[in-house]
Amino acid sequence: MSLLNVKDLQVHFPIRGGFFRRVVDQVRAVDGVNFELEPGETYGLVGESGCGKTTTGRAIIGLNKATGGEVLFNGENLATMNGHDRKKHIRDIQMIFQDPYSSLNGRKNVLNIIAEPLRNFERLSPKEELTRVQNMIERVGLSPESIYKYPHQFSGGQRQRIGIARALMLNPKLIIADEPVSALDVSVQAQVLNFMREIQKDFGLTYLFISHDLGVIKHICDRIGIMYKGRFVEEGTAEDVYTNPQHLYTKRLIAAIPEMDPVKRFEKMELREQINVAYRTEYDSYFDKDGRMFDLKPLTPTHSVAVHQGGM
Amino acid sequence: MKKRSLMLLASLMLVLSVFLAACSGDDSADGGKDKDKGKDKGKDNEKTEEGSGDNAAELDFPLAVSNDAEAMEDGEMTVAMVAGEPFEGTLNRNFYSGTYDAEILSYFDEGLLDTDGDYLITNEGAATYELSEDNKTLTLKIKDGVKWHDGEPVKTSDLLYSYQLLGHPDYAGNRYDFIIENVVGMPEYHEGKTKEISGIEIINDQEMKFTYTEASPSILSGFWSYATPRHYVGDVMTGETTIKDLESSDKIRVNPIGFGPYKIDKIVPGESVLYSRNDDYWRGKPALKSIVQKVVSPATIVESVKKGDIDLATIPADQYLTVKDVDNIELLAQVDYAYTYIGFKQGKWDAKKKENVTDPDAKMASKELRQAMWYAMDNATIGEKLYHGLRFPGTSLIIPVFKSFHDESVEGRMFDPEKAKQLLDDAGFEDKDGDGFREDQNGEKLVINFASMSGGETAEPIAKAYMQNWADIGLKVELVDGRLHDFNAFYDMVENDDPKIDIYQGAWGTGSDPDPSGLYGRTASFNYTRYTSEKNDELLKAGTSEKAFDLEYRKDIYNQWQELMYEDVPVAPTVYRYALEAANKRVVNYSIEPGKESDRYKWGVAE
Amino acid sequence: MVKFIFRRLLVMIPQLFLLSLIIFVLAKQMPGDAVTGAFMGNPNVTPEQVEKIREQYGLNDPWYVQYGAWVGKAVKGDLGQSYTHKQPVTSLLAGRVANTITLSLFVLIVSYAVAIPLGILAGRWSDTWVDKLIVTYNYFSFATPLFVFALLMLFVFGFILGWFPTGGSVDIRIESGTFAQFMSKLHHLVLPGLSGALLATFGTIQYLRNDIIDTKLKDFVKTARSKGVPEGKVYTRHILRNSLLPIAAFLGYEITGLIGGSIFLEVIFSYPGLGQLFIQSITGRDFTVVTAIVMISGAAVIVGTMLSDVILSAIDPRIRIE
Amino acid sequence: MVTVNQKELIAKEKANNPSLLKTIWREIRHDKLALVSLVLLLGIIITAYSSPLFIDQEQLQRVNFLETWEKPSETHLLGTDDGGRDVFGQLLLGTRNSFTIGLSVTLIAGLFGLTIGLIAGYFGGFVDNIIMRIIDFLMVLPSLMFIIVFIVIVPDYSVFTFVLMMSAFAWFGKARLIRSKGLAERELDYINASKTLGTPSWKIMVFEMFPNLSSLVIVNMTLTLAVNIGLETSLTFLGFGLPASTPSLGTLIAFATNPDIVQNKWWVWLPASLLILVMMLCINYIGQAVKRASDARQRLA
Repeated sequence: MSLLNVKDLQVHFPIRGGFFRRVVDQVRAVDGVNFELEPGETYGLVGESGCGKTTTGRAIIGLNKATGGEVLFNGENLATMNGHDRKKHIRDIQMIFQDPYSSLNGRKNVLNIIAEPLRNFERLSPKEELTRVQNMIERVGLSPESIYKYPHQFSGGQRQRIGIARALMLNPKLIIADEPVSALDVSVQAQVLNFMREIQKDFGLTYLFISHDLGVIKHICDRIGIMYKGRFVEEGTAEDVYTNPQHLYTKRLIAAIPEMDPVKRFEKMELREQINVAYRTEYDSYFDKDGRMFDLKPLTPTHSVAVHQGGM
Repeated sequence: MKKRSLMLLASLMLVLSVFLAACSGDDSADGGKDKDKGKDKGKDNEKTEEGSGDNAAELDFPLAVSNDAEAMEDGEMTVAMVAGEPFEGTLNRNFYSGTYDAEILSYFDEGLLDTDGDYLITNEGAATYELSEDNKTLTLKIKDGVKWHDGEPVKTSDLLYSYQLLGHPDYAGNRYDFIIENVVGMPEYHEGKTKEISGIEIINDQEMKFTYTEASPSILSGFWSYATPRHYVGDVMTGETTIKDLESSDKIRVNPIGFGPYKIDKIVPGESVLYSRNDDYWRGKPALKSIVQKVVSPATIVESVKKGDIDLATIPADQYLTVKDVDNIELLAQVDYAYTYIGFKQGKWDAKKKENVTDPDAKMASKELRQAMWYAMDNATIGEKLYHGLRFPGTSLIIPVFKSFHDESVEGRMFDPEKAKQLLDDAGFEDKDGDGFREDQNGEKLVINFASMSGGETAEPIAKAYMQNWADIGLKVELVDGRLHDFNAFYDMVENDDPKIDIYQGAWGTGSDPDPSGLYGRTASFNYTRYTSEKNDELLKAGTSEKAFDLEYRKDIYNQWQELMYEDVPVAPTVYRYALEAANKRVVNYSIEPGKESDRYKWGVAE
Repeated sequence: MVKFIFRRLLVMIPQLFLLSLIIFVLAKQMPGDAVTGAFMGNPNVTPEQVEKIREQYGLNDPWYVQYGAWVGKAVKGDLGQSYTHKQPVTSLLAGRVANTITLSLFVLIVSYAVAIPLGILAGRWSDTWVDKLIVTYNYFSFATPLFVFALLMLFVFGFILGWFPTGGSVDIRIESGTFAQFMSKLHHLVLPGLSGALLATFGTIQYLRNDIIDTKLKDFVKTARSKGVPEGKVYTRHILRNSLLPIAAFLGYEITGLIGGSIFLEVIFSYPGLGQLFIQSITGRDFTVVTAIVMISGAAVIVGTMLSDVILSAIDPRIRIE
Repeated sequence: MVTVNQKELIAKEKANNPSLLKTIWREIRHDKLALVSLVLLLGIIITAYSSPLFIDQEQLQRVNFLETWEKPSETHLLGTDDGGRDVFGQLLLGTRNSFTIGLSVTLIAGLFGLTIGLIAGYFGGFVDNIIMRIIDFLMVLPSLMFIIVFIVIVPDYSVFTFVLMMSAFAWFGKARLIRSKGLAERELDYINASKTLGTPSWKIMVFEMFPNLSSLVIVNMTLTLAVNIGLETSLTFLGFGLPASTPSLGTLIAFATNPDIVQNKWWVWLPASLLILVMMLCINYIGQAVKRASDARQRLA
């Protein structure tokens, strides 16, 4: 059984307007998303900003309320649970946030930050707590005295490690990493990513990795889902998506990855040209008349793409 | 402004005196009323009459300004209305309610009948009157040449109009009283049964006749002689206007007219009034070309007077010391028509029977207790120290201003704590449990609840001082709700006989009618102590009976009544007061003596 | 924008309605009524007459009946009859409102005229003696009770120096409608206005100073400076444009303060306005007038806040009003 | 594992990162004005609050008309008032009462405003909408007028009821302020993080959100403390002050209603006025230091 099964997830935000500020329309931030996560895998959710990938992540963990659909975690639907029941499962799902600056409360020292989940779920003596926190802080590669420091005394990478440490305290099964490295220096990015991989093995974690950066996704993910305007356009293994992109949007996305090799750079430019032409001519095969994506249709057992019923 | 409530009270008393002062009366016709006055009205430099001899403070104020220079031709004068709030501006005798409106009215409007020093109607005014043999019919004749400011002559129908307004079913003022009701046919008219008041007969434009149901000397002090310019303000009787519209009309609020010495030129609402000379004034040409009357806050009045901005002003008693040494002014004062008192609640008002019912089991039912409490109060010190002599201990319930009726043999109960203790001991109020406070006759704890009004800086220390005085003789007295109450809250409780109150400190403006039945009668709702006794009923009735047109008889009755009050102590008068006025030294012909109202047109300023 | 104003005005109706209900009920809870004591002036009045008048003014009805009657008239623009003043409340207030508005506007304008330059000075030269002086003044103005200051102003400038009239709103001897009368009104306005204004500067100075100090450190200012923009221009073009803006937003709430302050000023300077009338009506239990004044004050605040929002949206493109 | 050397390091870090309270103290120590203010204020408060130990209230309240308006002398350090009562004693008791009132109102209104503001700011959306509609309405009320009406109504007018009335009209401004800052905080990820960590809402409000608003709250509280002391005084001037059995700075200052007292009987009102001024200045200077302590950029220490 899959660890997480998202079925037809919808998150809509109301738009108010008119004289009495009634709801006149909805923003369909997430509009019918389906995917599954197997234990131990890393699933990448990719798309441009505003495509609904972060909202999907937040809806799974409960920061946004799902308007419709199911979020099955270990077979139980989190989307319709009330806060009380949800709390039993919440310790198994944790989140790493994009901004290492705002995600740590500047008024608390590291000890208090990292101990917060412990205090919510386990009753430990201060001493036990201190030991657990110190062990964890060393595990994420910070020195033990750091626990009395305040977040502003750390670099971005270090802060993100604190964030990770906090998420790991409860030994979660699933970690939703929302652009965990995008706010960091490129040099630090790799460090953190490698570190994340490392702990994935040690802690037996499953990652839902949300990013706009295909490069990063490629580096870390087993399977990838491409999102556009609140819907999936393509889903498959990293291999499937990178080497054999089917959807026009995916192609454009991949074509946009900067090329380091000067020889291939020219090829890439041509490719972009072609895609642009295709975008004009083949638009109808990818988008219905409302500009909405079609549902996913499997190409191979691992590879699906959102195209018109009639195929390409 | 802590002062407000006291000022309000003071205002009310002023209203009363002004209003009753204005109600003209007779005297010459009935003869002899005025003869026992031991003073010469002619002189300018009269001294204030010293209330009851030894009790009055050793103060000596003139009643009139000493400057005897000629009034300047076309002088201008500025008069203050000392108030912390704007005047209301209902400038009609029938409708106004504020003191300041009364002050304004007195400049441009006057009664047809003048009054003398005892506030009894005379024949010196714009009209003369005559009382019939049986004292039940009054014939009034308007003199020639009395004209409204718009040039129309003042007619008898204008006076009738005032009665038609006062008695009108829609009338909502406080001047429909038993003297008005005493006119034959008035009750029927008041209830809306008739359109005519049968007791008022118009003979011609200058002559009319009033018939009364009962002969009473009150007619002489309470006769309503203010005419209303029917042609100018509009006639309610013909449906031309309504009472409500009339009250708020511009004819009353913006450019009212009268037939007084000055005309209103302009009013800045709530703030000031500009008058100009009424050249056609029936008594002669007024001395001043114009007068400005404006509201000045009590906080700044002394400074304004000192600066010379203000020619005439009343001075709050607590500022006496400051104003005493100001050298560009002269201080005038007379004993005010008012007294402060402690009331002892002894019963309830029975709204059904419309009379006071005394409860013999009331906490304050013991006469000795009441007497003792009077003895315990050190009013002399309060008067001297707090008011620098502007207040002095009261003795009887008919104030010394009523020379003819004030009984000097009643000496009141001067501060004597030993006597108070003795009285209490004898009456069985003893401290049995040794807590320093006396228990009542039955040995139950006695806590007397005392209500007092806030207002003026002195209200609080005085209340406090009395409570100390009473504690000194072993009586535990506590302030109701632990605080002083504002005017309305206070009277709301007192009027409705709130059981929280056992005793209270109040004040009465006595007005110009010496008859106390409105305040102490069995059927008087203002008899807040709810004290009644048969002797009291008897005396009060006799005081206004037809027989009482005989001054000696009336005097005797009232002396007896004062003795009774002294003995029974329904209320203990605490202090009498002086009303203090400051006049700039350039002011001439100005007098505050009662009965000198008619000289207003002579007031002037010298170079 | 028109839609916005219209909507705000529409929201005002239930607010005013609720306000009227609350103040009406509260006013009725005050012990006594307008008739209490009004008859004390004449002990010869019969109790029947007193009752009749209570009846006539509906003072004996339960409060909801009275309120119902009041609302019925109020929607037609009739705010009832003042017992004390014996005239319709609307015409009674008409005369006073103008005075209070004049006074409040004067206070507002002068306080801005004083506070804005001082705030800018203090912010620009923060931690210099100029700043310290201004800050100290500011705390003094904040800490001094208005009535004490007003009384001192009155004594010094009104009596000792005699520069200004000590009470009232106009010299009655001056002919109406002339320029001289206007000047006289202005002359009467100076003392109460200044007393109010000099103590009303606290919020503005405090805010401006802090905001300028904050803005000085911001990147866009540093950029401007590094580009070589002269210091003066940095202030006028970059800092002030940002810092002055929110002052408009405070306008609505300033009004609440102004209304409170006017009570003191009017009482001390015998300036016949709403504040003075309010105190008079409270002591006289003139319920209709109390209700009306509270309603007017409430409406003023609502309109003021709306005005702030409109001004704000007009000058700040980031704030859009649909 | 943790070595000895590390332990020292840990201890050092602990010392280097003091709590807010310590930071404030450090900041105050570095600001002479604030330090003097603190000492002065503490001095005044301690004297005032310990005054019942050496002042007999009964005796102090006793009216003695033989000693009215006495000038300052050895027996009466600050002279006497219109009832012959010692002004100095009243000043002490008055300071105590006024300060108690100011502080109580500040705390009650602060706590209430803070709670409501946090709830509105934290939950946002529907809850915020409801609360804000109510607050919008309350902001419309002319509070001074309402307080006056309430004072007239309340039969038992004491420090307690007075504090309640003032608090009733002081909280919503604070709630509004807290709420607007709270709404901004709410969007920050540390709040989201706490939510995902399973921290209950109330804990997030109190232990996560509140500390980030604390400087704002403290600065605002110091200002309101000063305002509240002033308001009590002003009401007394209008005649709606506390009963005379409760002396306050207001009752003393309100003596200054006419020029005679202002000029010639200064000892009654002037000391109280100065004391209010001094207290307000002290509170504000301390407040400034506190504000700086909470903003690292402005710190002097």
